[in-house]
Amino acid sequence: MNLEFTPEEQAFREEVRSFIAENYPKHLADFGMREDMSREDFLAWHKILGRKGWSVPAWPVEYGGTGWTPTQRYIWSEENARASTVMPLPFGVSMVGPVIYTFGNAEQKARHLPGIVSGEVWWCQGYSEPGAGSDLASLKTTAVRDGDHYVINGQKTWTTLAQHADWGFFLCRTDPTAKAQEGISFILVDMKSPGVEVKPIKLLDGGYEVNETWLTDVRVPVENLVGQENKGWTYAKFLLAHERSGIAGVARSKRGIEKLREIAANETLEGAPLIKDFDFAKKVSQLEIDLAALEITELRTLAGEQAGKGPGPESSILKIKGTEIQQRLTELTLEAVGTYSAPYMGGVSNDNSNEHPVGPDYAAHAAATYFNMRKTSIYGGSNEIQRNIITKMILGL
Amino acid sequence: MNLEFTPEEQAFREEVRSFIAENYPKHLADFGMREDMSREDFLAWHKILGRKGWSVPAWPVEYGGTGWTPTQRYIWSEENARASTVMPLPFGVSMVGPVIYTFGNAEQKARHLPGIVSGEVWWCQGYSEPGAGSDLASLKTTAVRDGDHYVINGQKTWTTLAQHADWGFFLCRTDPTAKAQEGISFILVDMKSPGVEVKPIKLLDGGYEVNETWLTDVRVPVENLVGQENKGWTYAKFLLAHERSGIAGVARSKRGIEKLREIAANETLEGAPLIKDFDFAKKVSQLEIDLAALEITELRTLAGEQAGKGPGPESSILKIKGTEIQQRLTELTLEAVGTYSAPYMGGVSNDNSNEHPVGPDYAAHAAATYFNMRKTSIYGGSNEIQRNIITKMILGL
Amino acid sequence: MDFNFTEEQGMVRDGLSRLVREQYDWETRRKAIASGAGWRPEVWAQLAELGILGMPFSEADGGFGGGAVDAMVIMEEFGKGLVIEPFVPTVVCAGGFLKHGGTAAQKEEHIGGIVSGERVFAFAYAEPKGRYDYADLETTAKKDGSAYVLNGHKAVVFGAPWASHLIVTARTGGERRDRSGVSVFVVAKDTAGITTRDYVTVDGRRASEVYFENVSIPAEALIGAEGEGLALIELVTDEAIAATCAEACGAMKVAHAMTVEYSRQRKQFGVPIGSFQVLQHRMVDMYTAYETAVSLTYLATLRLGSDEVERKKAVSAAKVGVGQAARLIGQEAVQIHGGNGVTDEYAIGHYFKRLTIFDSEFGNVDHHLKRHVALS
Amino acid sequence: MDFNFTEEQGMVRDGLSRLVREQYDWETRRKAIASGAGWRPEVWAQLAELGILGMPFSEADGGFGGGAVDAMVIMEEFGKGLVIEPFVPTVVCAGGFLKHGGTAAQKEEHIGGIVSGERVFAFAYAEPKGRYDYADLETTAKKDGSAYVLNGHKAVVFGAPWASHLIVTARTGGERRDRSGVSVFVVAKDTAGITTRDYVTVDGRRASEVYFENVSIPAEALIGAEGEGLALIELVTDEAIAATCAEACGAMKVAHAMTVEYSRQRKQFGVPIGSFQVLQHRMVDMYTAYETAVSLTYLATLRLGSDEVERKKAVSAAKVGVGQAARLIGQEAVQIHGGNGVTDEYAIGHYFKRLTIFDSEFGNVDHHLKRHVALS
Repeated sequence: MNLEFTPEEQAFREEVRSFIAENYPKHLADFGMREDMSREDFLAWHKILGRKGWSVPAWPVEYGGTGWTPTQRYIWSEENARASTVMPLPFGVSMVGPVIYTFGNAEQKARHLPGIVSGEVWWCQGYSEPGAGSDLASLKTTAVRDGDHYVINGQKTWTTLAQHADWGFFLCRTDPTAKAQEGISFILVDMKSPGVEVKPIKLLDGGYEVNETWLTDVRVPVENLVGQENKGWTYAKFLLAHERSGIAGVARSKRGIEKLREIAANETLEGAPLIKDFDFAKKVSQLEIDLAALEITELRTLAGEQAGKGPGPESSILKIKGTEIQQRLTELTLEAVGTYSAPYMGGVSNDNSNEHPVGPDYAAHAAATYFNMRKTSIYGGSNEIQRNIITKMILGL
Repeated sequence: MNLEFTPEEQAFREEVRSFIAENYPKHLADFGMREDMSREDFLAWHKILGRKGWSVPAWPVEYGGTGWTPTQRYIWSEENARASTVMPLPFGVSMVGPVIYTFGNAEQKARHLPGIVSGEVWWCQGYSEPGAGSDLASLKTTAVRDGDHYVINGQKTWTTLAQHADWGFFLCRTDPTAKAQEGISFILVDMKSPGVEVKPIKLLDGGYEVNETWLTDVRVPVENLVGQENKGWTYAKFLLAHERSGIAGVARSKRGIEKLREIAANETLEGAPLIKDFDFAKKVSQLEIDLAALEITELRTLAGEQAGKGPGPESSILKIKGTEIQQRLTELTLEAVGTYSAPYMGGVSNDNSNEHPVGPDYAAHAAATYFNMRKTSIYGGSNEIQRNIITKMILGL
Repeated sequence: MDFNFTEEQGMVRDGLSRLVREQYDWETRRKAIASGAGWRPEVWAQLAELGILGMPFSEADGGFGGGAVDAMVIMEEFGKGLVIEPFVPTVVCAGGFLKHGGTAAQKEEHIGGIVSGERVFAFAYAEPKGRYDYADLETTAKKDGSAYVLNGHKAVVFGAPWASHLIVTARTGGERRDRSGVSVFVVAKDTAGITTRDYVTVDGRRASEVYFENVSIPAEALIGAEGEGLALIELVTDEAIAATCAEACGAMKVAHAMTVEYSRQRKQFGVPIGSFQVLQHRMVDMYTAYETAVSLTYLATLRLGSDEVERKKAVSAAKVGVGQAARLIGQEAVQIHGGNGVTDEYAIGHYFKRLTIFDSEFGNVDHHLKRHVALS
Repeated sequence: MDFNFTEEQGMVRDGLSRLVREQYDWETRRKAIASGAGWRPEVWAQLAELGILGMPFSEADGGFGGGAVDAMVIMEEFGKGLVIEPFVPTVVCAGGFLKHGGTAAQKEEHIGGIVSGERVFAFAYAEPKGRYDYADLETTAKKDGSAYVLNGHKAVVFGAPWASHLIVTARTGGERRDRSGVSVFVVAKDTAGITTRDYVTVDGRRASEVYFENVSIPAEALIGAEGEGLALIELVTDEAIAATCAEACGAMKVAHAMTVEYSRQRKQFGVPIGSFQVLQHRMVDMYTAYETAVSLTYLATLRLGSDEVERKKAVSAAKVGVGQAARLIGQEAVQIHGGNGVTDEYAIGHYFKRLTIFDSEFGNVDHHLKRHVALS
């Protein structure tokens, strides 16, 4: 048991750091959590990584993965967080990609995986429905077989960044007589299909990053069914566990704490830098301690995975603690900026004005980011659902 | 709306303060939360107050009450807390007494109330059973009618200070076929009856203040039934609401914070008094703020009672916040004494040694008191049960 | 001791409650915020008509002789409807400075306009580097003959876009952060040399950055004694804190009720989410926090007339306790609303935003816990 | 990076786990605590036999060449059984001082006895007024020719009633609380002028007040350089903290498991209380706190060999996080056990008591959060 990096790992870190320094688009530097970007901005780094062969590190090598050890992947995350890069979006890379290479057929793999690897194809996720949030399995969208097609009808919601999407993966009910989790299928839908309509939802920070997606008589070829009909719940659960494992966001939160320290060094309290105030500094130290614990917990989980265990219920702990830390970080940032938390300078996502901010730059989105990040304890299986999972799977109650 | 006392109220305070100064037994001065006392010590102040006519202020005047306004009762509590007096125990004064004068018959009133008023008769409470804690209504002790008697069999637990008790009030099942809360009766038992056996329970602080009480073929005259047979649950609920309303313990906690400040002024940190340490002082201030809020909440509730509302579900809030503050107070005291929290100097109740304490006097029972006070969120209807009550009665869920 | 409201206070509450319910519906509020003006002058006129704007002034000054408890009753109702109109800057702050520090001439000049609704004030005290210290001022007022010349930059002046007049704090002497040397002025906003940058705030109000460049004002603009303004500022802001706490209590009450109601309606796993014990107990904790906030707001309000230490301790206690309750209730209300809680469409998010900004007004939880410690 | 235990470490764990399970049952422990001796020398002898007492010493010094991770494995098992025998004072503390600061002669003199179980140590560092500051010493050691003369009073010296020897900190120069002027000595407890008052501690161990009155000790009793002892004390206590955190993790693991099991057995309202969602989520939070504590204990243990700042930060992080977890888990375990949780009969209360006293050992949560801030 040790925390040291081998000389090979240190060399790898150097390689990664140089590659980022030389190749990362200058105009997207230090972008942080802002998302007011064009489709091209979102995909720029993804495409560069795709050409380098580094866009999907965790995938099996045969589909484009890098074959890196968990330690290398850890280094990779750290270096990207250090440079605040705009990372490939998870919908293709961490969600539908693993489902397709694990459960899809050869044709589906050949057709869909390369676009994810290269960053050419933008995916979105059609899981939640207005009446089916935490209780995902109560979804009502139907896919009815009609010859060589499914005809899909229903309404999805919280489809993140669907406004840019080329393809979506949807959970649809294919057997209306089956109970809850049975009778659901996992279907890939071309978002340009007639009958697909995407309407933005304005969020409380003022931005638009999620949508309602309406499907009206959308005809989808049966070959877009992944795995077996009515077995979609299995793939959905697989995907959710995968989604959670990345959700801890340790490296990003580390960078976030650095930024918080910079802000607090610039703000003043009683004539001295805020970060010299013991009361505030203590909160930052507590957050660092919580994050240090989460980092080791994630590394222990990774070590378990390396030893052959899949992402299990431990990932629920990573989700809970990771989002608590992310939210606390935005809360402390809001507190640090004080008076200038009040002016509204546009949302976190694509609604912001181009005006020069009132007050310091770092204050401009502090409140919006705080508001926006409340979502993290709600989405990806709410933190209450995660506690239910731990109750069942770890406590055995 | 105002917080001022009238000249009459200020005069009343002076009267009370003088009376305490002149009449309170010197050897029991500033006794705090310790309970390692003889039966006589427990009853001394009660008997003095009985003679003065002040032992049961909240009772109707016809049974011995004082007819004080809520503000006078508030002043009375404050002055007793200020002097850390050993107040009359609640089992007679706040529990069985109100049940008897509200639901008992004339004979019961005449027989039992005077002994409670004078402090001659010591009562204990037979509610909980080993299998029936929070779920009080699942109790199994039976009282079977046999001529002019009930024959009681069963086991009660957590009977506080029953080792000194003359009489007990017991919940017994008189109709074994009825469901849960029905079929329960409220019966008064002479603790000297054959078949009553009291066994002390050692608590984790090392002391003995509660007991297991075994009832084996105990014959009790039917005239000891209070109210109607099988309606005991109504009286029990009435009693629990009464019990909760006193449980906030505001005046005692105020005095407790004063003592905590004295301790923290005597302890040192980095060469200065601990109370000058901002970190510690902040916790004390937070506790004072919480207590100030509780005090006003209690006064608002009292004002509501004065306006004719009985003690309602609001008393559950007083119970939750009051016990949280009491526990926090013991936690901060433990923290203040630091290193000397470790030596074991006997429990809070009657198990202590007569040795001179290791370390300062105030440290001697800090840990034991902290351990002991964990009970407060468990007894009198656990704080979880109180939250269930608020859910139902206030939120309407 | 007495915890009852007077009959008159009950009538004010009922009247305001009706006004908010009938004329301050959610869609109208939303449109007003999005409009160019950003508020509803017609509501302001109605408040004047109802006597609300004159409530806290003495009858001799043209008001209705109300006190701090009346302001509390009014603000609680405003909080329930998230009313954005500038009662605190105009009536509580400017009104407070005039009442406690104004000369007869200043009262004569301004109070009538406040009571009638014609004069709207903003209180320019915060500065970019001053955080929550009223004495940490870079804005200066230099004596120039019988006049003063103001220079400086005031940050996030709530209600300034709507104001005709400003109350301004500035340093007339001493060093930055000294207790002495702070003075208070009343200034017409259209005085030469004052410029503003106006904007919307995240909780739907309007505010300005206010810049003073060699703004010449007459000696009569000084409120109270020169250089002795800090005690007056502390008194008036303590009154403003008590009022703002009452507003937060109103907002919390509604946020809690909305959440309980949502939990009754919203079904998941075939049952209302309000049937889940975990959410029940969390809503109980929200309720308990709300009751705590109300009690501390009462305490602060009733102690506004006590001696300085008692007053400051009670006010700081309230700002701490209400701030903590506001955070808990805001966050939990959103969480229990789930995805809908983070949308612009649902009202709950707007209560959350108002309750968030509350903490940064007149000093946050940490600031007031420190003040409480210093006074203990 | 590597988070796996070696095969040897696994064997040590299994062996100790068996020893605790088979020979450290609850009734035997209770009797030992109540006995005159207050501990079980025969268990100590077994630990020596198993090589546990020699684990962290180098083979050259007569030990088995283990490291901090081995100590962590050992302490976690001790924590699970609430083992009271003085491994930390003897092996981690005295052993640490000898390893890091002892001369060849001192090692020769003492380590063999520790490894064989014949010599038991206690670490006398705390003082009545010193709180958690190792330099805040009133105990003095004055040079007298080639000897030192000790005077002072050491507070709550854990394990002292069982010890043959003491490690003592004392001031040889400088002012109270100075970093320099602190020295460390090894002393036989039966040296003339040493008296003790022995007592039981609330978590079932034994400790003493130790009084030194003109105790003359030879120059060879000094460990490390005169007046330069503080850095050594900080290193050794950091090691002791990591070990104690591991012990707390073991105790928390059992306390959590006991609570889950109790919630499965205990019925109220006709169902196991473990079926109530509120208790489920609270037991989840206990579990999460436990996992956090384990991770921070790993971090501290693996950073004991890092540079001073890294080491201290990691150790303080662990003492903070483990302390917070210990409080949460201890209190919640008792609460979920209900009335039974506050009795002496149920084991859970004893875990709670141990976890409570943990916080005051080698600096509490506040102390270490301050140290973390100072190093950040």
